[in-house]
Amino acid sequence: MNFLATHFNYIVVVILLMAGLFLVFSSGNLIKRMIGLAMFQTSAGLFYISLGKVSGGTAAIAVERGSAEAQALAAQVDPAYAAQRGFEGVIYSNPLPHALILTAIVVGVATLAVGLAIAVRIREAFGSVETSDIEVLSRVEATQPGPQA
Amino acid sequence: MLLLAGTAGLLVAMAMMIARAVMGPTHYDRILAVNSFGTKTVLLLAVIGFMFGRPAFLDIAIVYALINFTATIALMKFFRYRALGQPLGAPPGEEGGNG
Amino acid sequence: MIALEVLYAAPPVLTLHAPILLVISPLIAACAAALAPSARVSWMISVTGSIFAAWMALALVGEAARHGTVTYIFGGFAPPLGIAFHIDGLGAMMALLISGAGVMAAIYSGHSLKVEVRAEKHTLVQAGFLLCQAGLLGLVSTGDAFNAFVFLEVSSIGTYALVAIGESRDRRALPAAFNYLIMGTIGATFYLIGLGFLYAATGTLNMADMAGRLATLSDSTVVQAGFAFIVVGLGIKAAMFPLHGWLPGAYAYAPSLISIFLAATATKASLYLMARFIFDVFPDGASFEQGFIAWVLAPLAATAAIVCSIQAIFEKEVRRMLAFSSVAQVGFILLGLSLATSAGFSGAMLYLLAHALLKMTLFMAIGALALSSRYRKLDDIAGIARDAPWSAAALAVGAASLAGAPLTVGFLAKWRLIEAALQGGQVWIAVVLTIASLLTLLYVGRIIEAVFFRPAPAGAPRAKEAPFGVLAPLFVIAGLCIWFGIDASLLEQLANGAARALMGAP
Amino acid sequence: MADLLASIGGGFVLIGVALSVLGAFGILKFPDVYTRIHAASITDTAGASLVLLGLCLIAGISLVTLKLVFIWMFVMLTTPVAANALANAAFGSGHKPRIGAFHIMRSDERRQTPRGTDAP
Amino acid sequence: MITLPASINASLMLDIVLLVMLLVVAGAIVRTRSLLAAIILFSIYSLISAVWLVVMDAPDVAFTEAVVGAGISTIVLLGAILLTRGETEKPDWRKLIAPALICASVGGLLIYAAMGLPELGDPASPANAHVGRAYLQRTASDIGVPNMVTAVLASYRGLDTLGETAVIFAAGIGVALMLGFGPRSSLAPPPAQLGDHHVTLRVAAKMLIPLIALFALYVQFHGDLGAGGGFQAGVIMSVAIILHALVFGLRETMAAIPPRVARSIASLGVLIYAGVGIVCMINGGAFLDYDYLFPPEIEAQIPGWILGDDAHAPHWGQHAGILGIEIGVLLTVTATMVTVFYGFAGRTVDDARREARR
Repeated sequence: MNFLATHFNYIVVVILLMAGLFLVFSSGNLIKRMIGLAMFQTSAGLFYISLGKVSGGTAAIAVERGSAEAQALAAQVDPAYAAQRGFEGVIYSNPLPHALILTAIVVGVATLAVGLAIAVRIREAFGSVETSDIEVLSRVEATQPGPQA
Repeated sequence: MLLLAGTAGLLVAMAMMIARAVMGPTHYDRILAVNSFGTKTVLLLAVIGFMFGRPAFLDIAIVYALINFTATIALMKFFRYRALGQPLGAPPGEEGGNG
Repeated sequence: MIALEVLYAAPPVLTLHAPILLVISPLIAACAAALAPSARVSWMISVTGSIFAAWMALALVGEAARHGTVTYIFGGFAPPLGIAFHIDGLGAMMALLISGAGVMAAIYSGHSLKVEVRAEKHTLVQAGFLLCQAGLLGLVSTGDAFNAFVFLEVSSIGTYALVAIGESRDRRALPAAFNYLIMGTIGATFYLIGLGFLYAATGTLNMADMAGRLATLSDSTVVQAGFAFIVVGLGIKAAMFPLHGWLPGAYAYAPSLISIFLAATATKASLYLMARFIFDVFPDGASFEQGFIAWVLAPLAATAAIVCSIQAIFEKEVRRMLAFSSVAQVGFILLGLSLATSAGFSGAMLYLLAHALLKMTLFMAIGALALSSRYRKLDDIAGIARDAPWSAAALAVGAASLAGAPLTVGFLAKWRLIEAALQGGQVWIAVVLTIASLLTLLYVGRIIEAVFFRPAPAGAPRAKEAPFGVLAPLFVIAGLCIWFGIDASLLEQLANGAARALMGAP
Repeated sequence: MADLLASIGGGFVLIGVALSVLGAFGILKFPDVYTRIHAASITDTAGASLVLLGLCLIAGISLVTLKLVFIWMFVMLTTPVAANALANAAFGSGHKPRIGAFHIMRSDERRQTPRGTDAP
Repeated sequence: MITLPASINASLMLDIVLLVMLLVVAGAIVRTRSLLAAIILFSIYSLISAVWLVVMDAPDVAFTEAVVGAGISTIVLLGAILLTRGETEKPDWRKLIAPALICASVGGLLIYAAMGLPELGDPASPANAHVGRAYLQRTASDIGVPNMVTAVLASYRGLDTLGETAVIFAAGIGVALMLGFGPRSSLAPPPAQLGDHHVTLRVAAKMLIPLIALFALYVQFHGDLGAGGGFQAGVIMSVAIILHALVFGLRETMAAIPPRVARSIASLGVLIYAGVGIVCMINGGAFLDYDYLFPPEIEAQIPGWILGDDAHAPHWGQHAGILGIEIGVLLTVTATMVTVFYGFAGRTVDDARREARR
């Protein structure tokens, strides 16, 4: 049970990842598969962000030392916890995963755009975005003699 | 404590919106749900910013309020005209946009 | 060797910045090509950018041979804080391979694109091609695992669309590209997840730093999961045997500029990264890694070498046949790597280079034959040697090389691999290699037979010989296939340098 | 003083949230899309206004207040417009309201109606 | 008294509730057969993750997720289903077994491995202790910008961001190659119907578009102080342009920003980014080493007060460098998103038929 409490984020992220992957593998519709893929990629980002969270921390945007805001933020932290961990003043979460996932999200939207563009062309060329139809039509194509110039 | 209660209330409202979006039954219900969900998200982001002592996060709420509008227009055009590229009709006498 | 020293020479200022110039010269050329006013200009930009990158790669090969590892730190922040390029013998070899293939494909595209793609799209095609090149070059240079992911995606995203524009000749290019996109993205995301686990265990993204920290962590389930996901992710990208489903379509229907370049480089770059992780980043003695090599990697590679060769034999479409052959050949390379000995590495690297050369020859020759007749199947090119003797001759060189005929680079590479397997005491690997080579002979024989010994189908229009702009790069590469078959000292030098780098020797 | 303002602000936030929850309840329970739009748009604007007003009181006068005012402006601008567009789209595509004494004109009648007049 | 003493627990509560919501929505996406419902639910999915990201102290990522997930992704997906039509077929349950088994086993492996991860929020975990902490400690002295995510993104790992810009550029090229050529339909205004004049929308859009663009600039130049940056600003800017196209018609927008110009701007952005790096190289530093952005004799001339106080003087190069590359990112992202929208919105099913016949 303790594991469930401390690793809840990771378990949920894994389930979300698998939901996305399942959609990619199981769906016959190209658009639906792209949605699954986007979900899969987004969820991988959630995993990184979970890694970078620091208890009692705040976003890694520095507040001026000694300002009222800094004091208010430092006051939110449980003093016993801060003393035990050797923290002083404002605690920040880890900025590195955030920077990485920003990049990954951008990659995700790029993939989505290109994938959907290809799906649209598939619809135009084959008249369908269902994998089963496309497979049938491709097989027909493979048996035809090649066009000569 | 008040803000925490506010957060909880907003979460409840968001959960109801999710239920509506999942249940449908028509697409208009879903769009309504997502639009209203968006407004509640904006509020939640604002309240969370205050609760955590970082009101600077309001930028995200602003941007979402703006983008929510665009997405809703896109959805609306989707239903009404089945195309995104056409201009929305101008009232009689105004020629702009009819190109 | 004096000749080599001359080749490696570059002004000191360029040598100093060679690692980054290698990557950004195609990148900048890509932007310039997209801005270019005409197809012709974009082609010239593409060739210039590729040649410059190849020059930098040569300079790096020289530097790596002299100093072991070339390190280039970005932004003035030493790793692990910042990103650094670490280019050793292996990286330099890969960079030379990629940029060399880029130059040849770029020159070749001057004519082939005109036939295959509508003129208004040429500037963008060249831009996408250059971006792909920049991504692959970055991938083999970088010493940062996340940066490698970014470069992997730079090279992939453009490629998906470039494969898809093969639709103008065969609409099956579209589903093939879509499939490639789905599998490629899943592979990349698996890599990302695996990297997340490694980051959770080590707190760093720099490969060298990570390797140092992993040395004491090999028991951790987190590290093992990271290993599994990275290997599967890169295995998809490298078309490792059960994960290769996307490859035949992607290679077969793409415009020839792309299929030439991809066949020579794309899977190999992912293979490179996988080898880096297996042999450099993860601790060498770890039991999970050795178990993986002995019980997963080697058997799968052997299955690939045999099964995909058989698939190639029964394939009717020429390019698909060559694509299946590529999967089988990836199996060969992986078998060499799985020996985990110095001779095995060097044999695998030699094979990798040889395969890149001969596959380029084959795809270029097939592309040249296809310029005048839009065929798909083997039957369509029957007797084409009569109409297009030069292209057919080059095709024969590539095919002979693939089959491992003596005096070609393919023979030497296969010989080295088998030798290494016997040395390493893995007789079964040598047996598998031999059987797969015999199978290769069968499908290569089918191509040769159709092109040279079968009469053209009655009533078929006569094909035309490809123009000089296409034949020139084709013959350069075909010539290299033979030259290195006779005197492979240059290739061996590269491969040995790469193997040394993988073994961890300075 | 600041504490008092903050408490009042918190109260406003709570009232606003309560309105939002009510609206959400309406969206969940009302019978058709028009009544749901009705529930949503009114409570959303009113609830949002109250919450943002409350937050303004908590924040005092600063850049943050300005941002809150901006959010309020955007919400006031977008929510009703979006609701209007949505109802328009639903009506145009032939969804009939389920309650009330509406007589939906058939499409041929609709064309004869002069432009710019409101729907009956 | 308003701020919570136990805000750690508040964030944990929010974390759990939001994750459960994500699970519910993900399940609904998997189950639904209507594509449109899936798209709407997906936009809710990214909204929830945006809120969750704020709770997880990642406002920059939340910002990106909000603009991408709720804005661009939704619009692009809508454009795609307009051009493809159709709902998904009812899947044969036998075909679901293999994917379910694969996913279950991979998921099981992942959960098993995740048991070995340090617990959530552990400040001493390797991920947070090694490089991550070094950034927290050194950003102020190395870079001198308050937003450490921007510091990591633009300076420490500037090469990643160059790659990211190249990825976006590549996506623009890809979509343009797929959808950007070929005939375009006349895109005439729809037949006039009752209540179809949309005065409200046109007026609201006229007010909003400049505001959105202005806000994009704010996000752009505020990026090293608060959440935001070139990418987010670029997407917001493109949303302004897309809104224009949605309300006033694609043809009007294309007249203002022709597709070719959009593509050129995209490559210009990458060039600006790479150019900043090269300038650093020419002045004797490494690629993207902003400390060398200005030759020392020029840097000595720059008074510290420009950046507020003298303490910032040594970071002049860093500030200028980050500003420069962010402008490059802004241009590329805006132009690419507009190109993508042009690609999807500029096509109709009729065009497709014509192209297929040709």
